[in-house]
Formats: sequence, C-alpha cells, structure tokens
Amino acid sequence: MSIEKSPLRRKLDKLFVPLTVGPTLLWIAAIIIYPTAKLLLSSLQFRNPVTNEMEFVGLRNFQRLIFAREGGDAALGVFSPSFVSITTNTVIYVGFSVSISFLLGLGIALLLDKDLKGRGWFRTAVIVPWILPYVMSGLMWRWMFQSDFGAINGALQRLGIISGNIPFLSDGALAMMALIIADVWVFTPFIIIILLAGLQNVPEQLYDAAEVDGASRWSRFWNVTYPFLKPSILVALTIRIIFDIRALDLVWVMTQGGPGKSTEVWASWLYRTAQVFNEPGTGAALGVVLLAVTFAIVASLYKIFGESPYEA
Amino acid sequence: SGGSDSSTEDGSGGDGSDGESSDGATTGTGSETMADEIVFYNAGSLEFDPGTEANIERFEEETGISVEVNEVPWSNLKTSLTTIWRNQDSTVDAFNGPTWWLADFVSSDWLEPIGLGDDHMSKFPDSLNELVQFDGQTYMAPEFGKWGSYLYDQQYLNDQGFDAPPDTWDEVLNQGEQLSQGDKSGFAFTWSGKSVFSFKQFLYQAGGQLFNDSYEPVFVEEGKEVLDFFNQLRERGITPDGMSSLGEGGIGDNFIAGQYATVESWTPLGARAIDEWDEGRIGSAKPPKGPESRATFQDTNGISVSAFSERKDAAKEFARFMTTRASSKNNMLVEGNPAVVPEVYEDEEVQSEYPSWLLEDMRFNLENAQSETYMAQPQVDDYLNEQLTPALLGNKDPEAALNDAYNNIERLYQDIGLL
Amino acid sequence: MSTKKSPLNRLRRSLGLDTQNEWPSVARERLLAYGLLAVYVLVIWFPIYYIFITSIKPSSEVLSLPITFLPQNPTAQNYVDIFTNRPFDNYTINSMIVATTTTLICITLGTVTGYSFSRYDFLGNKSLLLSIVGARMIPPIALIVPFFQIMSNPPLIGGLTGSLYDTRLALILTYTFFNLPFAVWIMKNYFDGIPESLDEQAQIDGCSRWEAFVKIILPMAKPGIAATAILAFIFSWNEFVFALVLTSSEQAQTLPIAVSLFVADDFVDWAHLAAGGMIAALPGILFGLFFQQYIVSGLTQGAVKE
Amino acid sequence: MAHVELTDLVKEFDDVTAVDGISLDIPDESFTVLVGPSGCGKTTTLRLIAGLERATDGEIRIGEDIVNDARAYERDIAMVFQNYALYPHKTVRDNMRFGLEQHDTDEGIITERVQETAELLQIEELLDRRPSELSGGQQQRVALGRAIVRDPAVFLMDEPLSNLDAKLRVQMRAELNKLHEELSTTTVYVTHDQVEAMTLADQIAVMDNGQIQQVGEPTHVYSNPRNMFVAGFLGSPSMNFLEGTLEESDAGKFELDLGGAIHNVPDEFTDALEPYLGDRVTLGIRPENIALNQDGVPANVHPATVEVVEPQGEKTVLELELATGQSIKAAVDPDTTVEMGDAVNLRFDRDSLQYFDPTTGKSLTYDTKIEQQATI
Amino acid sequence: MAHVELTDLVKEFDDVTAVDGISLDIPDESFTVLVGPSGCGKTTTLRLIAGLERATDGEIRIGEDIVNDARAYERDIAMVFQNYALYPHKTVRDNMRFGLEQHDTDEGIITERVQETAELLQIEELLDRRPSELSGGQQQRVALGRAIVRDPAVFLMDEPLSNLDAKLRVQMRAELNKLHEELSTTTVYVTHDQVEAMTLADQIAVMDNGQIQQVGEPTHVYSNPRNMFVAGFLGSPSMNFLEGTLEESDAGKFELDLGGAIHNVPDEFTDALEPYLGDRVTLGIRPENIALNQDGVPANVHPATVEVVEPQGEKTVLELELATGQSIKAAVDPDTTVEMGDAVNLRFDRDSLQYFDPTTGKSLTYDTKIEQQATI
Ligand SMILES: Nc1ncnc2c1ncn2[C@@H]1O[C@H](COP(=O)(O)OP(=O)(O)OP(=O)(O)O)[C@@H](O)[C@H]1O
Ligand SMILES: Nc1ncnc2c1ncn2[C@@H]1O[C@H](COP(=O)(O)OP(=O)(O)OP(=O)(O)O)[C@@H](O)[C@H]1O
Ligand SMILES: [Mg+2]
Ligand SMILES: [Mg+2]
Repeated sequence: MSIEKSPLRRKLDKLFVPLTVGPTLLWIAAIIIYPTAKLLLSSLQFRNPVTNEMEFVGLRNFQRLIFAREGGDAALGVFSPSFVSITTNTVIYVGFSVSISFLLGLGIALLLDKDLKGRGWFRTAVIVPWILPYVMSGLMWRWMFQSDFGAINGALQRLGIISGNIPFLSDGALAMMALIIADVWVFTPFIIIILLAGLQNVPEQLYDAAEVDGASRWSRFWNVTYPFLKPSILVALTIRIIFDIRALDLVWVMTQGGPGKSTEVWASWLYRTAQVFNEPGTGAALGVVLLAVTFAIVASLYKIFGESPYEA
Repeated sequence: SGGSDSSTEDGSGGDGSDGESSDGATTGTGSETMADEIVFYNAGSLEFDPGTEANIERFEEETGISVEVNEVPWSNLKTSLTTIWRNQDSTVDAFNGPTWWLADFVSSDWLEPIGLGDDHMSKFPDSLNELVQFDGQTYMAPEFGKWGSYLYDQQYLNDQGFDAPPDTWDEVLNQGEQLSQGDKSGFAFTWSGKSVFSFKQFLYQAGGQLFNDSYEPVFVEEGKEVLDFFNQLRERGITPDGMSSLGEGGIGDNFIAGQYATVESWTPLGARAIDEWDEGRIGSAKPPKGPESRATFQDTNGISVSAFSERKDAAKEFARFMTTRASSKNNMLVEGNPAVVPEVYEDEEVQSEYPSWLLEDMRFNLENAQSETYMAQPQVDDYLNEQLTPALLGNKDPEAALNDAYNNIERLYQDIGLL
Repeated sequence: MSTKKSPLNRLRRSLGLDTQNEWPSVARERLLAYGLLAVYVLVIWFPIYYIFITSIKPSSEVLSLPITFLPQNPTAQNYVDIFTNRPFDNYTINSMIVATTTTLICITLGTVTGYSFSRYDFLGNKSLLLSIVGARMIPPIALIVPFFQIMSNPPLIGGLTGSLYDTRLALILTYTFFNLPFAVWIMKNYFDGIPESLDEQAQIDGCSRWEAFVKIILPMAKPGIAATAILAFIFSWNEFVFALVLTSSEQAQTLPIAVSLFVADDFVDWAHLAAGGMIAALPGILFGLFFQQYIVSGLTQGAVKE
Repeated sequence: MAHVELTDLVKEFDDVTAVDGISLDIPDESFTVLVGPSGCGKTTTLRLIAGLERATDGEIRIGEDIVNDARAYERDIAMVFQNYALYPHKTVRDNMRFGLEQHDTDEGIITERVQETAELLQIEELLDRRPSELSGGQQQRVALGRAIVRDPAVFLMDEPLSNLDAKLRVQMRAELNKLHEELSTTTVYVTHDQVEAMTLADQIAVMDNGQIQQVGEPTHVYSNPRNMFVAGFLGSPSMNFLEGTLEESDAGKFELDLGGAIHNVPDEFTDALEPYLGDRVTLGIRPENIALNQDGVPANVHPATVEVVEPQGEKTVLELELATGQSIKAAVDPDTTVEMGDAVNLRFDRDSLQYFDPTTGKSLTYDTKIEQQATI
Repeated sequence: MAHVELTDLVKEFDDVTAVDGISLDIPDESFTVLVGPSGCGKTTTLRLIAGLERATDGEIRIGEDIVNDARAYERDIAMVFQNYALYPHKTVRDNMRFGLEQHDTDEGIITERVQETAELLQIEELLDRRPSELSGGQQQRVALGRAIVRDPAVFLMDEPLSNLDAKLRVQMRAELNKLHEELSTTTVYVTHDQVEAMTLADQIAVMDNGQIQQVGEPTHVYSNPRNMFVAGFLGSPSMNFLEGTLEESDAGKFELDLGGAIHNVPDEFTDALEPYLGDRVTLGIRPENIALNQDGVPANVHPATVEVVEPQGEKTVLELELATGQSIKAAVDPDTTVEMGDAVNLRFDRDSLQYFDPTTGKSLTYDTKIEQQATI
C-alpha cells in the first residue's frame, strides 16, 4: 500500500527528460543540420560570375575576406582593408550600442524594480520602442535624423542649440552615432525586461543581511544583487551582442552601410555579399567567421557571468 | 489620376492609333496553350507605381490572364529574386527591375530570353536595346525611364537675375555660387548611396567610360575631372552640407520646399513640382554640357521573365504587353514616368498633359542617355561607391579614391577570370 | 495609535507616501525614481510622438518648413488611405498569427526543456545546452538560401503539404527555430534561481516530476515565461529578412514588409508610412500590455522571492 | 558598545500590529533576552533595532542618538537571522569575511578573526564550502559566526542556536557567555530555550502579542511573574494553575476552596489577598515545586492519582489528577518509582506559591513577595 | 502505515560521506527519533528514506518493497523540512491543501482536515497569508501542518519544533504524541531536543559521523549508553567523565585512582573490569546523579569547591572543582543555597555509575548493567 504503482505515471515520469528535451532537440536538429552543412560547404566554394560555376576553392574565401592581397595597402598590415574597416565599424557599433543600452537598461530596471505605484504603466511605456517593427523604427529614425524635415534638427534649432542643419546621415561619424542612438532606443527595453525578470530572483533577506553587515548601497549591489543578476546579465548581454553583431534591419533601413562604407557592419556586409552580390561562397565564409566570433564572445561572457549563485 | 484615366487610354490603345502591328496580334494565337495566371514581382507597392498598375489592369482585361502581383520592398527585391532563383524555384514568372541587374542575372542563367523580335524592339533607341541584349538575345523589355533630369526654381533664378539655368559645367559653378545664399543651395544631386550613378553621367559628360571592350577599367582620367568639378561645387558651398543625402525623399522634398535653386533628380519630380508649385515656377533643363557631351545616365525599368517559370508564354506575353507603345504612353500619362519610346513624346494626349519644354528635355535625355553593362555590376558599383563617397564629401583625395577603386575592380576582374 | 489606522493613513500608505512606516530615504528615492522614469519615458516617446503627428499631418504639411511639432491640420486621411489602398488588415492578421503561434510553441518547449536542463544531470547536459544555443549563433542571414530551400521543398512533410513558400507556416517554423534556443536558455537560467527544495517538497506532496513542474514550479516562473514570451513575440513580430524571402503576397506577408513597402526606390511616403507604422505598432503594444500583466502579477505575488 | 532604549515602539504591517508600543531599556554591556510565544513580535523588535524595518511610531535610541531614521548599515550592529540568510554564492569564509570587509578591517585582522571564530564554532573544516553543502546546524553556526566575527556596538541574535544539538548548544552557549564577558558588547538575544534564557541573560523581557509583559533578572522573573502569562510561559512543564474561591476559615486563615479540596493560603499573603475574599482566585505552583509525599505529612497536602509517567532523563514528569478532578503536573526525581494509577499525596512548596486574579491574570502576591525578598 | 528498514545504507556527496553504512529497523507504527550532533547525517538519512537522494549503496525497504528506485512521490510519505520549504506563492491554506489535492482527496475532506490541522497548530488566523508574512515559528508550524494534514505511510520530520517557544513546543509535542497514538503512522523524527526525544520516541537512534551508535528505548539508552559518545551526547549538562587508573585495593576491592582522590568501584562491576586492572579507565556520572552532601557521609564522597552557580529555573547547575583539579558539573535543586567558593562534598549515586575504556570509548559495564536489569 505504501508504494504507489501506477505504471503509466511512473513511465511518464521516467521519460521526463527525454520527453521534455527530445522535441526541442529534434526540432532544432531537423531544421539546422541541412542549412549548417550547406553553410560550411558553401564557405569553401566560389561562384564564378563568368562561368556561373560553383568551384571548390578550399579556404580561399576566408583568405580573400580577411587577409590583404599581395601589394595591398601596407599601412593596414596583413589584413584586408575592408575587413579592418568593417570590423572596426562593427566593434564601434556593437560596443557602444550594447554598453550604453546595458547601463541604461540596468538603471531603468533597478528603478522599475522599486515598489512604485503605476509601475505597470511605466513598464509598458518603457517596452514599447522594442515592440515596433525594427523596419519601422529604422525608418522613423531616418525620418527623425533627416537633415531638413527631421525632428532632431528641428528640435535642436527650436531650442537654439544649432543654427544650420546637421547632416546626420551624410557624415560617416554622425551616421554611426545615429545608428547607435536608434539601436539603443530599440533594444534597451530588451535589457530592461530580462534584468527585471532576473531581479525577481534576488532573495530579499540577503539585502537585510548585507545591510546589517554594514554594506553600502553600492556594496549591496555588488554582493547581493549582482551575483543573482548574473544569469540574467549573461542572457541579456549574450542575446544583445549576438543580435547586434548580426543586426541588419536598422542598418539596412537607415543607411544601407553608407555614406560610403562608414556604417557598413558585418551583417550588412554579409547580406550585401551573399544576397546583393550573389556571392554565396564569400557570404558563407563571412558567416562562418561571424559564427566563430560569436562563439568566442559568448564563451567569454559565460566565463564572466556564467555561474549561478546556488551552484557549488 | 485614377481608373477613368486608364480606361480612356485603354480605348485609345485599342484603337491601334499608334499603328504597331504586333500589338494585340499574338494574343489570339497563344491563348489556348497559355497559362491563365502569372506571378509578377514588383519592386515596392503598386500604389507608387500607378502606371504599371493601370497597364496590368489593361493586360488582364485584354488577355484574360490574371496577374498576381507580389510587392517586394524596393531595396530587397534583388535579394528575394536571388534567393528564389538560386534554388531554381518557379515561384516567379516575371519581375520588374532596372537594366543594370541584367548582366548578373543573365550570366547566372536565371532569365529567359523574352524573344521579342525587332518588330517590338525597334521602337526603342539603340542605346537602350544594347543594354537589354546579350549574345543577340533580348532579356528585358524596357518599360519606363528613370534617368536623371535637371529641374530648377525658375522664379528664384529670375529673382537672382538669371533667365536660364546653367548650361555648362562652368556655368554651374559660376551661377551656383551666386545662387547659394542663406538657406538656399545652388545645386543638389540625388546621391543616396548611389553616388556611382551621378558619377557615371558626369563621367559620360566628360567623355569617359567605366570599362573598355576588354573589360579594363578606364575611368580614372576623366573621373578626376568629374571629381574636381564636384569638389569645386562643394568647396564653393554650392551643394548642401553632406552631399550624400536621403534620395528623392530628401532632395525632391527639399527642392519643393524651396531649399535648392537647381537639382539633378530622378523623375517624376517634375510632375510633382507642377502639382505643388505655382504655375510657371518650375523649369527644366538639359544636362549641363561637360567637356564632351550632355549625356545622362540611362536607367530604365523593364520586365524580364524567369528562366524557371513554368508559364513562360504568358509571362512573355505580359512583358510584351507592358512595353507596347500604348502601355508606355499610358504609364507616362498616369504616373509621369518618361516614356522609353521616343514617339510617345509626340502623342497629342501626352503633349496636352505636360508642358512642351519638359517633354523636350525628357526626350533629349532618352536619346542621349548612356550606360554600360558589365559583369559583377553590384560589386563594381560597390567598389566605386565605397571610394567616391568619401571623395565627394571631401574626406579622401579624389585621385587616391579613384585609384583604389580602379585597383579593387581590376583585382575583382582578375579573380573571376575576366582579366 | 488608533490614528495610525485612519483612512487618511491608509490612503497615504497605498500611495506610497507613508513616510511614517517607511524610510524617508526610500520615499525620497521613490520620488526620484518617478522623476527619472518620467524623463526617460518622455525622451523615448518623443520619436513615437513625432511619427504619430507625422501620421496625422497632410502630406503637404509633412514636407514644409519650418517643421511643426503640433500638427496644424490634423487629419485621419492617411489612415483611411492605407486601409482602403492596402491590405493592412491581412498584414496585421498574419503578424498576429505568426507571432502568437511562434510564441506559444517557444514558451511551451522552452520552459519544459529549460527546466530539464536546470534540474537534471543527463548525458552531456552542458554540451547539449551549448549546442542548442550554439545553433542559434549561426548568423541567420547566412542561412537565407538554405531556409528558402527547406521551406519551398520541406524535407519531412513535403509530401503532405507541398511547398511552404509564402505561407505563415513557413514563418512560424523558421521563427520557432530561431527563438527556441533562447527560450530554452533563458528559462534554464530562470529555473536555476528557483530553489530545488520546492521541487522536493512537491514530490513529498505526491507530485511526479510532471506535476511538480506544472503545479509548483511553473507558476513561480511566470516572470521568466513572460520575458521569454515577449522576446519570442517581438522577434517574430519584427523579423524582416526571412519574411521577405519566404513570403511574397498578402496571404503571408507581415507588417514589417508592409511598412517597408512605403519606401520606393527614390521616394518615401512619410505620411502614409507613419500611419502604417502606427498601425503596425498597435497590436504589438496591445500584446505588450497583455503580457505586461503577467510580469506585474508575477512580481506583486512576490512569486519567487523566498 | 552602546546602550539601547526603545520607547513606545510600534510597528504595523498591512493589517497586523507586530509590535504594539513597547518600551525597553537595554543597558550598555547588558545581555538582554527576549522571549515570548511564536509570532509575538520578537523578530520584528530585533529588526526595528537593527534598522531593517522602520518604526511606525515610537523612538529607538542607540547610545546617545535617536536612530529612527538611520538605516541598518549606518547603525553598526551585527545580527544573526532566524533563517540564517547566508549568501549562497559565497563560501563560508567569505560569508564571514564580508561584514569585516564592509567595515574596512585590516586584511590580516580579518583572516585572523575569521580563523578564530571558525575554531570557536567548530566549523574550520567547512570554511571553503558553500551554504548549500552544509547541514542545518552547520549553516546556523556560520550565521552566528558571521555576526560574532565582528565587533559591533550591538549584537542582535534571533534564535541563533535553535538548530543545534543539546551538547553543541551547551558548548555554544558557554562560548557566547565567555564572549560576552570578554567583549561586553550589548546583546539582544531571542530564544525559546528556557535554559539559554536563564543562563545567558542579565535581563529577560517576556513579550506577548507585541507587548512586553515583564522585564527583569531571569531568576527574578521566573520566581516572581507579574501575571499568569509570564508565569505560564516560563518553565517547562509550565506552572500549574488551580482556580478556586477565596474564603476565610473559622480560624481567620485564608483558604482557597478548590471545589472538593481546600488549599491553605500562607499567612504572609493575607493582606494582599484580603480584597479578593469571596472572589475567584487562581493558585499557581510550578511542577518542580510539588513534592510527592507518600508518607502523608501535614498542611497543604493534596491526594492525587498518577495518570501519566513521563521519564525525561534528568527528571520525570508526572501527570496527576487531583481529588477535585483538576489535572496537575509534577516534576520529580528520575529515581522516583511511581506507576500509573498510584495514589500519592502532593505537597506544594509554600515558598513557591503564587496567586493570580483569574480574569485579569495579574499576580496578586507579586508586591508582597518582592517586599519579603527585599527584607531578607 | 509501514515498516521501514535501512540496510547498510551509504550516501556519499562529492567528498563527504554523509551516511556511512547505517542499518536501522523502524517497526510499523513506531516513533523513531534520530539524534546526533550537527552534521552527523540525520537530514541525509531522512532524505534517503524520502527518496529525495539516491542511496550510494545499501537498501531501503518500506513495507514489503525495496524502494531504492522509487521516487519520492511514489513512496507515500510526508516530510517536514528543516528549512520549511514552503511554497512562497501559495497561501498557508494552499500550502496545506496541496498535498491532499495531489492525493485526490475529497474537497470536503480537504477543507475539514486543513481546518482541523490549523486549529491544532494554532494557525487558523494565518490561513490566508503568504509565507513571507509569517514569523519563523509560524512558518515552521505551517510546514508541520502541511505534513500532518495528510495520512501517509510514513512521517519524516526534521526538527519540526525547533523554532517554537517552550510552551508551544510542549503543546505541539503533546499534539504529536496524541496524533501518533490516534493514527499510529510510522514516524521518523529528527530532533536535538532531549526532552522531545525522550518523550516522543518509542526508539531512539543516536548517530555520529554518519553511523548509528546505539538504538533502543530512550530511557534505556539514556541510562545504558554503549559508549562515551552516546553517554556524553544525551543529557544536558552532559555526563561527567573522570579518568583514572584502575587498581585493586588491599581489601581486594577495585578502586579508581583519579590522581589525588580515590573512587571505589561497586562490587558488581569487579568481573567486568577485571581485565582492565592497571589500565586507564574512565568513570562516567551524570550531573543529576551527584548529590551535595554537605554533612559528610560515607563512601564515594569527594570534596570539591563550587566554581560557578548557574540557576536555570527548574534546577541549578554547579560547576565544581574536585580536589584532583578535575572539573565536574552537578545539577541540584534550585533551592540549594551554595555560593561560589563554598567547599562541598559530592556523593555519586552508585547505581548510576558507568565505566568506559578511554581509548575506544566503549562502555565496560554495559553488559553487566543489562544483565542486572534483566534479573530484577
Ligand atoms: N549537498 C551536499 N553536498 C555536500 N555535502 C553535504 C551536502 N548535504 C550535506 N552535506 C554534508 O553531509 C553531512 C551530513 O549532513 P546532514 O544535513 O545530513 O546533517 P544533519 O545531521 O542533518 O545536521 P544538522 O543537525 O546540523 O542539520 C554534513 O557534513 C554536511 O556538511
Ligand atoms: N512582513 C510581514 N507582513 C505581515 N505580517 C508580518 C510580517 N512579518 C511579521 N508579520 C507578523 O507579525 C507578527 C510578529 O512576527 P515576528 O516575526 O516578529 O514574530 P516572532 O516573535 O519572531 O515569532 P517566532 O518566534 O515565531 O519567530 C506575526 O504575527 C507575523 O505573522
Ligand atoms: Mg522570529
Ligand atoms: Mg539537518
């Protein structure tokens, strides 16, 4: 009598892990294997536009992509100039967007975690920029940054801060700044959401313990909030960086990588190469490079933030 | 302009008044074997292509073939098509796009020769025919022109004491300086990420070319002259700050808002200005004469048929129908796109709709437009853009920019075995 | 002491103004927080405001200088236009179906799988998780062509369904693939924060793994699920590139495509684009509000705080 | 080190008044123990002193300062939490170091103090583990260590030994005692363990329902409860209460009619009890003050029947039924050989008798006893 | 209801062997109490029985079945966790209902049982609160309620009363006792409270270091510890140990030379101790078995000086120094009037003497005493 012997329940229970993990694995495997194989294979091929043949070229795509050819611009060393400049753009774009939106998002999340009346409304209000289709946001910002009819020039003039128009999207540095502003605007809510959810996991009593230990606000943040927030920070930063490295919509809609190549980033370059230039091989090679970079970044984020507070 | 417009055009087209014998002749014979539906990919929403829309309606009515129009955002149509065709998919029967995509598509074997004989093609200028033919086969039927035109604010010019717009490069510089006052700029281009197109037409005006017949890039010498001209425009404050602007949305709107004295712009800005401005304020001009000519850059939209289509006959019929003289005229009347058939400019209806000076300049552009087809066009254009933009903005030495572009293109061509 | 229970005090307390029972610094900080949040919301809403007033300006006013921050002649014409000239109802329905279905699949699979990864040591646990997340690290733009191929000629179900090109199902399958790894990962991290002793107590109370999960852990994971759901929804709601290549007509095209159609090669119809954008934004905002409820309820119940 | 003074302190939660106006003087260097039934507000009182809750009303003074508005980290206190509240992500060592680091203690001193404290608490070997790898008692010792490693103005300890076994508990109690003798840090200590309360406290405060019932030296409070609550709360098994009517005997002596048995009231209480003649009065007698007098000797002897015999090791508790039908407990020597059903005579130790007003619960003889003790 | 049998049970964590081969028979309907020092493996043993940990080795049998492979939910047990583990998102009521709902109990019965149990535990008024709004003791009662509301095959309780005040604890203990008498559910109970162990247990198992040291009836184990660990662990203050050399006196009697004082070994132990003549032997005597014999009467009387007087209410504990310099504790009547520095004579109750091997700790006289008890 003491031992329950419902065989079905027992069986289902035994199958818990397979049943919960299986479908997800199958789904992902079913849909990923072919494209990945294709990606890897393509990265070793080159489509010759003249003969229209896919030729096997080994690692030459990577070589062409990353390294300077003989007689290339010596000032830039062994790397291909466009690779260097686009990589620099990407680093600037991702670096600034992610860090600004992270700090901003963290601040807002901490504010929203407070016991405020009407914080539900604030939360919704704060999330909205992220809910708008990126394409629309990108166009909206392009419209905002427009040099004559744009709201930003308009507002700055109205406030008497500037007299002429600033050609935001025509100047390389300004265009990058505009992109970063738009990106921060769009993606900060994501950070807020993830961190807010994470803040729920901080046990209240530890704040008490830390206060009694004499910890200042700052120290309480580092010693109590932060360790419990780490898993969420990991999620937030990882997803944010992965998304931004491959962010295409905003760039494509706002600047198409221009003026010149001053806002060209890996993602737009990949898109341009693979889809516009119809060079699947180089595109795939760039994809593989991007994959490797992403892996490296995620791995190091994992190293920094990967430990759950309850883990030994 | 709405449905009533197009239906009257229909009537007149059906009259056969333009006397093209092939028009309507093939419809009857092919109809038994022909599919009764095709899928047509249009760049952007048809709402902004009322000319095409009106012609499709006529086509459906007259042939009984229904056209499923799939609207694809402009900047991504090529991506869509490339994806589909790389998978040899038969989803698309026909699409509408610019001539400069052709070389790539044709070399990838993605397009079907549309098989329109001289009957049909001879009404287009030779320069245009050259662009759409490869190895003697026609791959695209030209639908309407999109080349640059030169427009000016007549009233402002008069106020400044000019009765005509600048006619030569030198005049552009000299008048421009006087015209640029206060908020106004003397001259503006459409350069949104497409500096290469503006560059090309000035290159032709300077007597240059991108490539010679053996695929060698040859633009550096004349290119320097062009950039020198641009640089002076910028340095003397004739062009607005940050010359690479936001495309028509920026240039055209600013022009209408009264920001510019003269512009080089994509049509149909002229038609818009006529609607929005007081009578007689808008003026048009032929391209300024460069060292060599008054060429403009030939950009034409046309209709092509997919090599993977399973309804090629119907698609070809569609391509033909959309590019008859009647359709061309209809498109121009409905939307204001310059016709690609010279005779259309003589049509009475057209002449009554548009001022004669505008028609004259449009026709002049059609006949004097130049273009080139070359392999790996997107990459080549990208290499040029990449270098030209900083040069145009004054961030890079023009000569260095041109040389870099030259080297990159040369290497590209070496890579793919053309050189 | 009886005064403490007066209605006035109750009111003050419920408004968070009760400095009597609470630290003055907390009350001060609360005011500061209100202030900062208000400023932040104003700033980030300015572009939305601007796009909104653009959408109710007649085209002529949109492009006239000096620009106006209060519309001079507000009009609904742009909205009328986009619904009469464009199938915005279809686009909206497509977006809703695609995003909602994707979200449901992702949170269902994401929660159960994330839970297993959090609680059980099974074979290759860590590396398996890594490969699931790794699958998501492949830049999607690099997969456009193979995805098109799979969808237009689906390998497993192809015989049954035929091509999935230009169907909502194609988008759902694709988006699920892109979101599921993140859903698993976020939920795994979230469950890591819920003490295992509660699972144990549930077992003692007679729950099988399934029951313990569904009845005890799941309700506590609401904020995490809400965050995941929002993530999946927004991704699907906003996705552009795959929607572009996998769909071609209004039977499957989504709002981002619809909005981008207002951009012609050489012309942007700002007024109508703004109106279309506002329409595209609306269901998303409503959805956000809806899920927002879940986050808030998750929080106010103090769900996970021990 | 500091003197702590609570004046009319009130703390309300939404609909609960957890602390309902308590005033308590905690002298510098004293060891004050709070006892009281579960939910009476002990933890809340500690949290108010700590500065973790803000007082709804009243005043808290530490040293010279009114600290109502000071937050916990400004108050220089150390606290042992009832539920430990260890940092799960820190090792035991780091849990203990943390408070010292916050107070900018020298690295050398930190290491030394942590080591010393760990030895004291017998947790040296656990220093590198995380809380999740510890048993309940081990966690509790870490929580205690985290507090005593510091040198604060006030220690607050909330049932810090509740999860330890008796032996360890005795050791720890002794260590705490020694520690307090050495450092003389003002300490407020919550416990539900009688022995802890008795042995550690300089003063004991008995709380009930958010209010303080009595404050004083532990033995004093134990022997002289002010009311039935205190009398009943302290001591285990708790004091027996027998209610009866107070009458004057023919001999002019007072006696309590327990309804079937007569209890003679000692003479010294006559004055105090006089006003209650004819009223109901409750007699209180602790189990350990009841002797089994099987030989049957004089006054205040009540016959009873043994109902339950409960050997508890060091003593044996008997449950007995008086002739009046009332039930009463007695704690006797473990050697005592009685069995269920045995008839015995109970002798109440007359020095330990207490009398209460059964309606208000107030002790009627408190003042008399205090006076007596003073005169001795 | 079921009989539980543990055989050679082992549980290893990464580098700790928490349970190190224990065998224990828990008869059906019995109330078995596990006691032992902090960290000795009590909780782990409960968790093994519950099915929350998987045994590294050994066998667990509940009723007829070997349940090593059965999961917790299949074992039909109810458990009170040391750290409560209340569902934070459920009200007290729902915390209590949940287990019943899981076992498909009738709605009517659920409501009734929850109400009854809440009354029993005095938490009726808290039923609609959430755990975070409860005091420590209240939470613990909810945790207890959640278990006893059910009717499982086995109850496992891990220090379920540790956070309650003495009075409530006595009440709860009585309720648990009553409950067990009514339902007779097999119960395994961990406590560090001597009194709880003594009063509740049918059998008591003393653990140390992951091993069981002794099992038996509580009073039996208390009076007849098998080794010094058990002897020292049970009882508070704990047993005094005095080490000396066993010698034979001229009179042929055995005596222990404590180094300055001589202790006479009762005759009945002569046989048992014979092999140890000339060796070191430890004498054990509980504090409550030491009487202050200030009048100076016969044998086994040791002069000592009072060092500390610790009144604990129901008794007073004295720390004394023997003439040999050894320290010893005695528990005496609270009335006893001694003061620090007083010289007293101690009399060890001869029936309560124990002798141990100081190196192995084994009791030398266990068997003799058991025999004696058997013959009486
Ligand atoms: N998850 C774990 N990982 C590693 N060691 C553990 C773990 N759980 C318990 N231990 C160790 O196993 C030993 C036994 O622990 P257990 O919790 O059973 O002790 P206990 O007898 O219940 O003690 P207490 O009375 O202090 O609660 C302890 O030394 C403890 O530190
Ligand atoms: N955050 C809170 N919200 C609402 N009520 C609370 C809260 N904290 C405590 N209480 C209530 O206040 C009263 C006093 O609680 P407190 O924790 O001070 O009791 P305690 O004396 O420490 O009890 P225990 O001995 O059981 O720990 C209890 O009735 C408790 O339920
Ligand atoms: Mg408490
Ligand atoms: Mg334990």
